[in-house]
Amino acid sequence: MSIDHSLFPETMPSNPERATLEGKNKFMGLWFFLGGETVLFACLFGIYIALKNSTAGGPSSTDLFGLELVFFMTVLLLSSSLTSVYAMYHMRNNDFKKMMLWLGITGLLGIGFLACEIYEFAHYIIDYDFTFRSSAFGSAFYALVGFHGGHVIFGISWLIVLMIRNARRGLNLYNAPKFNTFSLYWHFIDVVWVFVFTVVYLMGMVS
Amino acid sequence: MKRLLGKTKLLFLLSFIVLLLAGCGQENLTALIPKGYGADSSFYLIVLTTIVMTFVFLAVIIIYSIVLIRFRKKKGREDYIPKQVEGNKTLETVWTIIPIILVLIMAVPTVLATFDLADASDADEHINIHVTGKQFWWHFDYEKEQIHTSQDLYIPVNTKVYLHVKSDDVLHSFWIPSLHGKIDANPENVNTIFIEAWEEGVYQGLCAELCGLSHSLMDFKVIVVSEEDYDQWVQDMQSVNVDDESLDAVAQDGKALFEENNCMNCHAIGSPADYAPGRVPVGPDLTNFGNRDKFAGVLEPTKENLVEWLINNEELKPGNHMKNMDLTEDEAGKIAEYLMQLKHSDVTPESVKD
Amino acid sequence: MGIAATEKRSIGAFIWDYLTTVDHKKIGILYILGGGFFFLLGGLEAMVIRIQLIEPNNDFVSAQTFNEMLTMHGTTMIFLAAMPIIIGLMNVAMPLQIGARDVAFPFLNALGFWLFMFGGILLNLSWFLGGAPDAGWTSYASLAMDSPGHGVDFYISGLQIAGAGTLMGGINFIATIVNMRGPGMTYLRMPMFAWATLITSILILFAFPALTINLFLLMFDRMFDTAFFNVNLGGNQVIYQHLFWIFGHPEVYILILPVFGIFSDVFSTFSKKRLFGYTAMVFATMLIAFLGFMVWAHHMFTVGLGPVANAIFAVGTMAIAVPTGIKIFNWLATMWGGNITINAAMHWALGFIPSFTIGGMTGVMLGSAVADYQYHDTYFVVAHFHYVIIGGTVFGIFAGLHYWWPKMFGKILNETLGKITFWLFFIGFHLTFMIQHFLGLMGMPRRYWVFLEGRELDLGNFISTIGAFFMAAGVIVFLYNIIHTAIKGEQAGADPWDGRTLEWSIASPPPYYNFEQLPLTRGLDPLWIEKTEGNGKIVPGEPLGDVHMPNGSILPFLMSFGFFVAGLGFIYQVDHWLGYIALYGGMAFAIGCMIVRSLKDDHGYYIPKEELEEALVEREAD
Amino acid sequence: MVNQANTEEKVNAYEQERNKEEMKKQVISFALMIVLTLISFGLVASGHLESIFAIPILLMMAIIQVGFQFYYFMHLKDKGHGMPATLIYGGVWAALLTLAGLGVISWW
Ligand code: HEA
Ligand code: HEA
Ligand code: HEC
Ligand code: CUA
Ligand SMILES: [Cu+2]
Repeated sequence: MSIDHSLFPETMPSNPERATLEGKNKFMGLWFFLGGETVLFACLFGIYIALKNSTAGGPSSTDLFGLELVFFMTVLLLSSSLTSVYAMYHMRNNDFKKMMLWLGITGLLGIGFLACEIYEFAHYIIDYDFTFRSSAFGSAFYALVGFHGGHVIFGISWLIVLMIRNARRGLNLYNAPKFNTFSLYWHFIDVVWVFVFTVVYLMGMVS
Repeated sequence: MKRLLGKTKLLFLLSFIVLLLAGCGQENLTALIPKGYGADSSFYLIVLTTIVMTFVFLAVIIIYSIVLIRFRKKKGREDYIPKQVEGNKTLETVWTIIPIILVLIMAVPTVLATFDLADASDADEHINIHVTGKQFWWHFDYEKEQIHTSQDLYIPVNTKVYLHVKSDDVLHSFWIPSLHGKIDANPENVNTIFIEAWEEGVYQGLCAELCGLSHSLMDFKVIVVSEEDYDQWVQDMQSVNVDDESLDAVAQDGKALFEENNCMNCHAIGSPADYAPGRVPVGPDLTNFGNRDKFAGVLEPTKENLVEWLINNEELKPGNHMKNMDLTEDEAGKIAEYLMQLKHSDVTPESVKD
Repeated sequence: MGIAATEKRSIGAFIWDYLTTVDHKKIGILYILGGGFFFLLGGLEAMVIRIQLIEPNNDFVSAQTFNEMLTMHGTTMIFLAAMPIIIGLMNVAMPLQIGARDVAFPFLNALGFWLFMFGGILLNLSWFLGGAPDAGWTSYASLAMDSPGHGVDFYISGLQIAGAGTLMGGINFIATIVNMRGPGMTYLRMPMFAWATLITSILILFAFPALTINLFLLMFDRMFDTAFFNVNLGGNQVIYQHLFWIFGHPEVYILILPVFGIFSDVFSTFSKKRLFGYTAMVFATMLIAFLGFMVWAHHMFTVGLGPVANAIFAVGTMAIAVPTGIKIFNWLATMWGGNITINAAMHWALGFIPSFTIGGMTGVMLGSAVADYQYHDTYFVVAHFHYVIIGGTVFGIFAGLHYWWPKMFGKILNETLGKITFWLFFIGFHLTFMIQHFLGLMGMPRRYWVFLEGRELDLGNFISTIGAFFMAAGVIVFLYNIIHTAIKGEQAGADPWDGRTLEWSIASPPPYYNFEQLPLTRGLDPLWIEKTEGNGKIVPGEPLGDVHMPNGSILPFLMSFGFFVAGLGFIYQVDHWLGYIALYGGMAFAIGCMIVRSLKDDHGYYIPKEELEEALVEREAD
Repeated sequence: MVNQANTEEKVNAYEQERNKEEMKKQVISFALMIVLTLISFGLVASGHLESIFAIPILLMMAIIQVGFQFYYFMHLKDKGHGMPATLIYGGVWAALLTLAGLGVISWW
């Protein structure tokens, strides 16, 4: 067996991301990490639920939240999930260029999401004077949504490093697992967002 | 084998002797001689679980000893290869079922007692006292009687008394081992328990949650008096007249110094007119101070100690929040004299002890 | 690469080797060394505590120092001593036991170790930088926020870094066990210790995030004036307690389950019997882990959660006695009918049974909520957890060290000295902690800097302190034993204990690639099967071929150092702009290392088949 | 356990076809997810429902949507995902307990 993991259409395994032991390890490792992340976010959600009415006289969720921006952000992030699925689809078909294209779109959508989030935070801070020091509700809100945003930032940086590093190399058994782990991570960010918009924004508007 | 048994035996003997020597600890402090409803509930469960556990321990130790005696490597059969047993369904079922039963024996009374002690439905009909923990002392606010005290909690014997416990700064835990288990003093909510003492006396109270430097010095006293005495005491406390005191001359000077040095910024010497529900002063309420069993939690109420306290309290109780008042020894002596003469009731810890 | 091990190397090369190693056995040894160092430190702190409490109203140390001692004692022992040593033993033994050549993420494994080490060092630097944390190992929010100085900040940063390392270790072990078991090694043929590693790692994975979050919140509250626990702004410090124990209770099982695994292996090896009720043992372990997540509020019975919560958690807590009991009785049954060798390792294992049973019993007693109103936060609890932790975890660590020492270093620890250590420690242990049950009930709360005269607590505390000195003596004999063994110890063969599992089928210490050919497992206790049914040799499960190995790397060390500097900067950023430089500089450095790591392909290297063939021939010759 | 690259399976026409099939399913799941999102937002925007009814419905929508993410986008339904599923469900279990602890018990 050689160190060169280059893929040729004739020898392409059906699941390049899990064809090597190393790939399998990465794949498992990332899933396990996501199991831990589940608990991590559960803690933040728990804190948010416990503190969401502790506004200490400051603005409350009904005063702050609006639906339009959040809906737009949701569509951005959900679409980015789909585009990363496309990227993986092309990876399985060993079409490197298309994979990179779709990954690039994923990244752009992610950046768009992030921009909206920054705009949103700035809006709250400037127009409502609502910061993470305002009240326990403020702290919990920024902690939860901010932690998610931090994950988005990390995901985008990861994606950029991956794309730059592998821009000229084509797909091989060494980097296929890396792309795949990224895409799993990215989906997970989306999963968390589904609960963020449901629990924070939507439930915050009904009560 | 002999050695192992010998050593363990010795050990148990030793612990047992120690136990006898120490007895159950000091009366009115130890949880092992319960003198109130809550402590008794706990004690009942302590005894019950100990009995079950002794049974479990004996079972384990008997099997263990047999194993060690019978199956230790013996001379002449060093190379003996035992049968490789996989398991035994019956046995394994037995040692699953029996513990389940034992657990149930302990769980049911536990659940019952938990709900019993948490029942506060009749709080309105009884004495209600708001307890506040602060670094490093306790404040008591009698809701209906409209009186404040600090450090000494007077309650009538054989009567349910509801305590509503909270903290004014960090977490504390309110504990009177002989009367009732702990309840935390949380900064964000009020916890309610009831206590019922069955014997007159002075009971030791402690703080059980690490709360800073003088956590171990955050003691208080519960003075359980007869019902008549309690009524008397309440009346005395309600009718304290700050100005009408039979103070001697030194104490009069002390009183003046007390006022001059702005001690009242932090300490109330209560006339009932001052009563404010829920008010917690910066420092302990000094009404009836002359009758304190201890002051500052752990100090004997002697003049020397008081002077020492006024001049050098940081030494006596590290981290406490009384600032240094820059008093001379002479001034401190006079104030001490004054404080020691603040006896506003004839119902005192001393009178109960007799 | 891949040069014969006989080559003499300079000290510098030796140190460099350990700084850059990604070999799980060496990382294991580093973990044990690091953890051992912190164990001594934590023990020293315990001695200070006990000396302070030798008599009433003692003033051996000030209240501040006492609180620092007790906080650092608890924190050090749990996070920096017990857990790392256990993780070290896992690193040394588990991959060998499942017939793997390596762990799944060797790089991450090294990173985990260095993060732990730097986190521990950061935490302990607080002693020299203005005072250690003083709010207890639990660091409950209201008091921790009230604590002046930087002590608690060191606690937060240190644990955050060390905790990240532990989490990586956990993921690494799970992936290793899931993906890298050797040929024929099905899940239900794994030794109990490997099972314990798997389940413990899962506990780590699910428990540590709660600690991470909790520390973050506390950090934000202390440094940036957020309001999670600030009551005036609607915060709620009970949340801190919940999160701490959602982490903290699984944590205590993280401490005990691995040593249950060690004891299972030790009992069966030295009784010359198969582990009794293996399947039940596996499921009991799972059940303990599962229930372990549902009982955290038993540390909070007095918080005022209300009778419903207290009742549920009381019953849940007691239920854990059942699977634990299954394990105790299965161990007894394993020995029953066996041919028991009572050597040093076995002393610790035998000492464990009664000691841990007592600790478990008091645990169940604590689980009775209303009784716990009396026990809580007294020396009864201190007695309980030292009985389970020392009688369980520490005894288990000693048993494991004696058991695997020859595998790690090729020499058997001196048996006589081992037994002396055991008796000193065992007697001292019971002397110290048995009496504390009574002290607690007699009205001695825990975390008391002084106890007062005339409360009939004097004698008990005195005895307790004397006991602690016995334990210290035991530890010193053990240290002597290590040196003695290193100098004069007898050389151990590959299989000094007539072992049953795969690690005993290869040389002591094992070659860096573990197995020339991955071993074929034909059942539980594979080596034993080959001994009794085959020719005593493990059958290879793959043809001889080139073996892929990862390259060593200094990056884990550097990256951890970066985080260490960043942590330090973070603490001081509130005081001085230099703090920001350290914070951003350290971060940038660590992230730089990360980027280097991801940009520089590292495909590892191959050990050529011929070299392995030589080694095989050599081994045959012995 | 097979440790080496499994080079037997090739990307052949059949595989390509299967991947395409798979992709179609994923596009459908995406469409469904968008629909679910729309329903959720619409529910809140209309402002008709009482929160006692709205909240369970919203949560249901979220859970279904996350199911699509996990099972289709992240392939949890495929074989070889037993262990990931186990650990994710473990995480979910621990998460639920945490939520119960913080969300319910803190409201005494
Ligand atoms: C290795 C660590 C370890 C282990 C294994 C345990 C095991 C157990 N612990 Fe312990 N515990 C701690 C470490 C540990 N604990 C620590 C560190 C603290 C204090 C933290 C702090 O506040 O600082 C603590 C505190 C603690 C408390 C809180 C006390 C308080 O603060 O008020 C409680 C309450 O329920 C408790 C219960 C239990 C129970 C029920 C078990 C059970 O798992 C025990 C099960 C074992 C047995 C029961 C024995 C064997 C069984 C049989 C022989 C079968 C038959 C038995 C029966 C039928 C009963 N523990
Ligand atoms: C793994 C966990 C672990 C271990 C092994 C120990 C070991 C010991 N503990 Fe530990 N202890 C805890 C975990 C542990 N403890 C925790 C979590 C707390 C709670 C903290 C808190 O409340 O926040 C606690 C609290 C605690 C208290 C209560 C403090 C208080 O509430 O005020 C006491 C008091 O007796 C105590 C004593 C001891 C003793 C005597 C040992 C002995 O077994 C120690 C034996 C070891 C030695 C004696 C070391 C010998 C070394 C030398 C002599 C040095 C030689 C040096 C060189 C050669 C360099 N411990
Ligand atoms: C800054 C507020 C403050 C001022 C001013 C102050 N004290 Fe105090 N004092 C306290 C506090 C707080 C305590 C409780 C200390 C403890 O036990 O932790 C206390 C305790 C005491 C006690 C013991 C009380 C008891 O109930 O056991 C006495 C006596 C006392 N102070 C006297 C005085 C005198 C006399 C003065 C003025 C010369 C004074 N104090 C000024 C805050 C103050
Ligand atoms: Cu108040 Cu300890
Ligand atoms: Cu626990």
